[in-house]
Amino acid sequence: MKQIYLDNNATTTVKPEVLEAMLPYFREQFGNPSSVHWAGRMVSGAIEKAREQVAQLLNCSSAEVVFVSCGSEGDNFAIKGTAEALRHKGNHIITTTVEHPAVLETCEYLEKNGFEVTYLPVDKDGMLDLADLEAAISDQTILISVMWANNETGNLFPINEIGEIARRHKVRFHTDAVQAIGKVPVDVQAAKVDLLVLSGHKIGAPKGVGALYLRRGTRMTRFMHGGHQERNRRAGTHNVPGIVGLGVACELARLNQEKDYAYVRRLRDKLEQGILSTVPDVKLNGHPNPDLRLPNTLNVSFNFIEGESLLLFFDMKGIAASSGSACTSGSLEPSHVMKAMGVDIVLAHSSVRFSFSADNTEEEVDYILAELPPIVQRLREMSPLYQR
Amino acid sequence: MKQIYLDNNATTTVKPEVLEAMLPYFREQFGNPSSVHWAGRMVSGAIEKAREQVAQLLNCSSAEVVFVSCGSEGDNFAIKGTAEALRHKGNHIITTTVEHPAVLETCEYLEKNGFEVTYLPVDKDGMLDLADLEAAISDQTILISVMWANNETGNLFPINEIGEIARRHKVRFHTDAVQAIGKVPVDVQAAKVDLLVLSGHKIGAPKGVGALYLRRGTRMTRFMHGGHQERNRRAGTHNVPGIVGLGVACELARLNQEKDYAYVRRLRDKLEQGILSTVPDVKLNGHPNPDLRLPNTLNVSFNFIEGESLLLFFDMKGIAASSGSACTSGSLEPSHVMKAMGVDIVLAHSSVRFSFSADNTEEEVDYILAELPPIVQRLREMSPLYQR
Amino acid sequence: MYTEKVMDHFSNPRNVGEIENANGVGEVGNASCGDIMKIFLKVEDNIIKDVKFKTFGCGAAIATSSMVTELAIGKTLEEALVLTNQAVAEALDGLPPAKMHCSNLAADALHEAIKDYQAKNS
Ligand SMILES: Cc1ncc(COP(=O)(O)O)c(C=O)c1O
Ligand SMILES: Cc1ncc(COP(=O)(O)O)c(C=O)c1O
Ligand code: FES
Ligand code: FES
Repeated sequence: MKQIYLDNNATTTVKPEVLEAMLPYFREQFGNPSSVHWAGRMVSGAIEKAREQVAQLLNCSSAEVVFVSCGSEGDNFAIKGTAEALRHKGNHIITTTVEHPAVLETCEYLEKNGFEVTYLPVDKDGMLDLADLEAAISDQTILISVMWANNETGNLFPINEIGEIARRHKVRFHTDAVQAIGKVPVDVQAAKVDLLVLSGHKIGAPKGVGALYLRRGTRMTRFMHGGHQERNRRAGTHNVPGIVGLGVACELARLNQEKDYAYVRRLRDKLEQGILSTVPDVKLNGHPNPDLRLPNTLNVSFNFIEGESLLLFFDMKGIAASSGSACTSGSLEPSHVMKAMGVDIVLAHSSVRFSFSADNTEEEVDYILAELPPIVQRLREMSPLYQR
Repeated sequence: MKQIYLDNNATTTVKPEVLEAMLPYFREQFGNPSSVHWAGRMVSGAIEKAREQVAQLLNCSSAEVVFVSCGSEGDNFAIKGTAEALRHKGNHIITTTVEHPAVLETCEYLEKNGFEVTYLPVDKDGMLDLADLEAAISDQTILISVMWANNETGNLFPINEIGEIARRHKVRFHTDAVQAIGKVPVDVQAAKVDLLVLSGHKIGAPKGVGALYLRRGTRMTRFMHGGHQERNRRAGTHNVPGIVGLGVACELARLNQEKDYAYVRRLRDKLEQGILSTVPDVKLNGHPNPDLRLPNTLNVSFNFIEGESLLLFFDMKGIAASSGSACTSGSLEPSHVMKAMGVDIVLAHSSVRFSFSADNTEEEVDYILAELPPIVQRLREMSPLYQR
Repeated sequence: MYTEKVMDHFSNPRNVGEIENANGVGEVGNASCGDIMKIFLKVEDNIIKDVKFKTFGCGAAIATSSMVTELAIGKTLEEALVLTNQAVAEALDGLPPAKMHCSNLAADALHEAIKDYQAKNS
């Protein structure tokens, strides 16, 4: 059976070069980098090399990179660590309604603990109004947290402009760049961000590792208390193979992202145009200008059909995609992102996300374009909402 | 050059069976277990199998096992999650002066946030007085946190008795069992613990994964906010290969721990007796009764010599051990465990820990017993504290 | 973590020991911070003819002690008094940052020994 993986925003396969670089660190070079003996010394250099590789991708200094266990930890650390460290200055945080749960639920938790959070709305294309953002800033505002790219729609937020505004108002700026890394250029200096989070498993590194960029001089309360690892910023024995893998994946991203951008963009555009031109009653979710979305992401609603059933039919054809349907996640509400964009409830339930990597091929797109219309047609014929 | 690794309490090499079980989950079965398609389904079963393997080792139900990223995260989660969930009931926590920093620094953090913490002292052998413990319980006490085994001395705490006391007073009981797992039997039912933490890299699984046992019905505030993974108890994409590896390592521990106990105990006892009988001016740290220590751990002070310089000389002979010296960790204070036991300051600085695994051999012990006395002698001759 | 020079001086320390009838002795540090350094001097005609040390401490402490003895031998007291801890660390191609404050005391021990000599001979 064909296996066509178009869910690279959920997770990616580990790149062969990444796995190869990691392998020696499980059994041969297994030491704890905090140890002074040969077993420790063997690996402490590897950690610092990986730190340098991450720093180069982000255009920062390696001392500003803190390794964490995943994107979610990075977001928890960035937001809770700022909230506690700056509580004496204010209790107001600004974020958006379309953040990942790692940001949203962290903010909701802080709301229960005396913080006030402004959740900026987005328009029907999923975009922010920067005047809204600037108007929301008060003398109590200690943090702006806006994602670099949205995981569901691929929308790119105007991070450089937000960085400008934050800097002008002397407010700390955090961005969840988990989806942007490796897909579009990310430069923490140009963007004027103070905190940035990335996650390994979205860029061909393994699951279980991520990094937080922490601008020099940014005061934070620790999130993970304990040992003195990571210059006292994050406790816990280093995940050496994971960190080595993350370093290599960042280096590969730096070398290949321009080429990959063009490649996945071509595939995505072909699928996008193919679906929009051959399947009736579909709606593109996200910004209509493809330049304002990640090059690899396409989110469309197939009206009258519930997303999970579409995914299951796709799956029978070997096509792996994901949906904003409530039913796939076990929650009752459909995607909060679709809701924030004001997408009609039926359309929200019927949204499907295709997310490419450089491993996908044009033949796969052709295959999907051939298989998709009859599936959609078949499910629509089952739907009480559909009238031919 | 010989390489003799006697620092298994710091970290262990990944077991061959563990690495083999993990390998397919990096590139072939790379899916996100939260996904509904083939790539997700392939791996969700693997997570549940690993959960069952952990549960069997601990004698609990698999629904009570939450995967986390390391021992430190487990301790942070257990303690902060309890503190927040039970704050309405009280603000008092009881722990010991000899816990790992993941517990101690978390408690110190809570002290800055309105909690009161009793740090129980230990005697010169590093043991607790259970009458002290019981006397410390007040109607404000919400948590007792006592480690199962101490990482520096190997001392085993009377967990079953503490569980009794906690249960009798209806106080929640957490134990950091990071050092006990795989070395001595651990049964959460017999011990009546409510929360227990373990870490993969101490038992032949990789770094970057651990587990928290959470007794059914134990109300906790989340530590990692975000997605709905782990039944809403811990956000973040699952570290699938790490979790698979942890499962296999727990299964191996269950099958082998009795045999391994006897084996490493014999090696450790031989080294212990050899050092105590051939090197003058040494002091055993920890309980003199070897039954009350982990079978793999030996901690001795070589009077008049600073620990780091001993380790460096050992290292030149290929022997990897660790020390309680301040200077190895970059902090200014020597081991808080030695301090808590009232060990004289010079002896605290001169303590060295040897920790075995089942990969060590009797020849290695013979080699150390031959190499060690001249090194000690040479360093003593450099020491201004030593008088022949 | 340590440079080759540090490891060389640590594993083959120069001038270890005591001088029988030293005419200057200096000691710095204390056990609570993990470092004790003792320097013994033989001074003739204002020149350091011989130096020996004894040290309780980490790799850096032993290496800096050894290095300071090498640097001091043959120097006049005035020259030796301007020798700094920083210069000792530099002669070893540097020390890890965590060790700079804690273990880098060898020049202080030398200065103490010189002051001891000067006090006895004035
Ligand atoms: C007793 C104890 N608790 C907790 C930890 C922390 O575990 P980890 O390094 O996996 O965070 C360790 C090991 O360093 C330990 O020995
Ligand atoms: C935008 C965004 N932020 C954060 C995360 C969380 O990352 P992780 O799964 O590594 O915790 C994800 C992915 O799930 C994401 O897409
Ligand atoms: S349609 Fe079945 S769970 Fe929502
Ligand atoms: S003796 Fe403590 S750092 Fe050198």
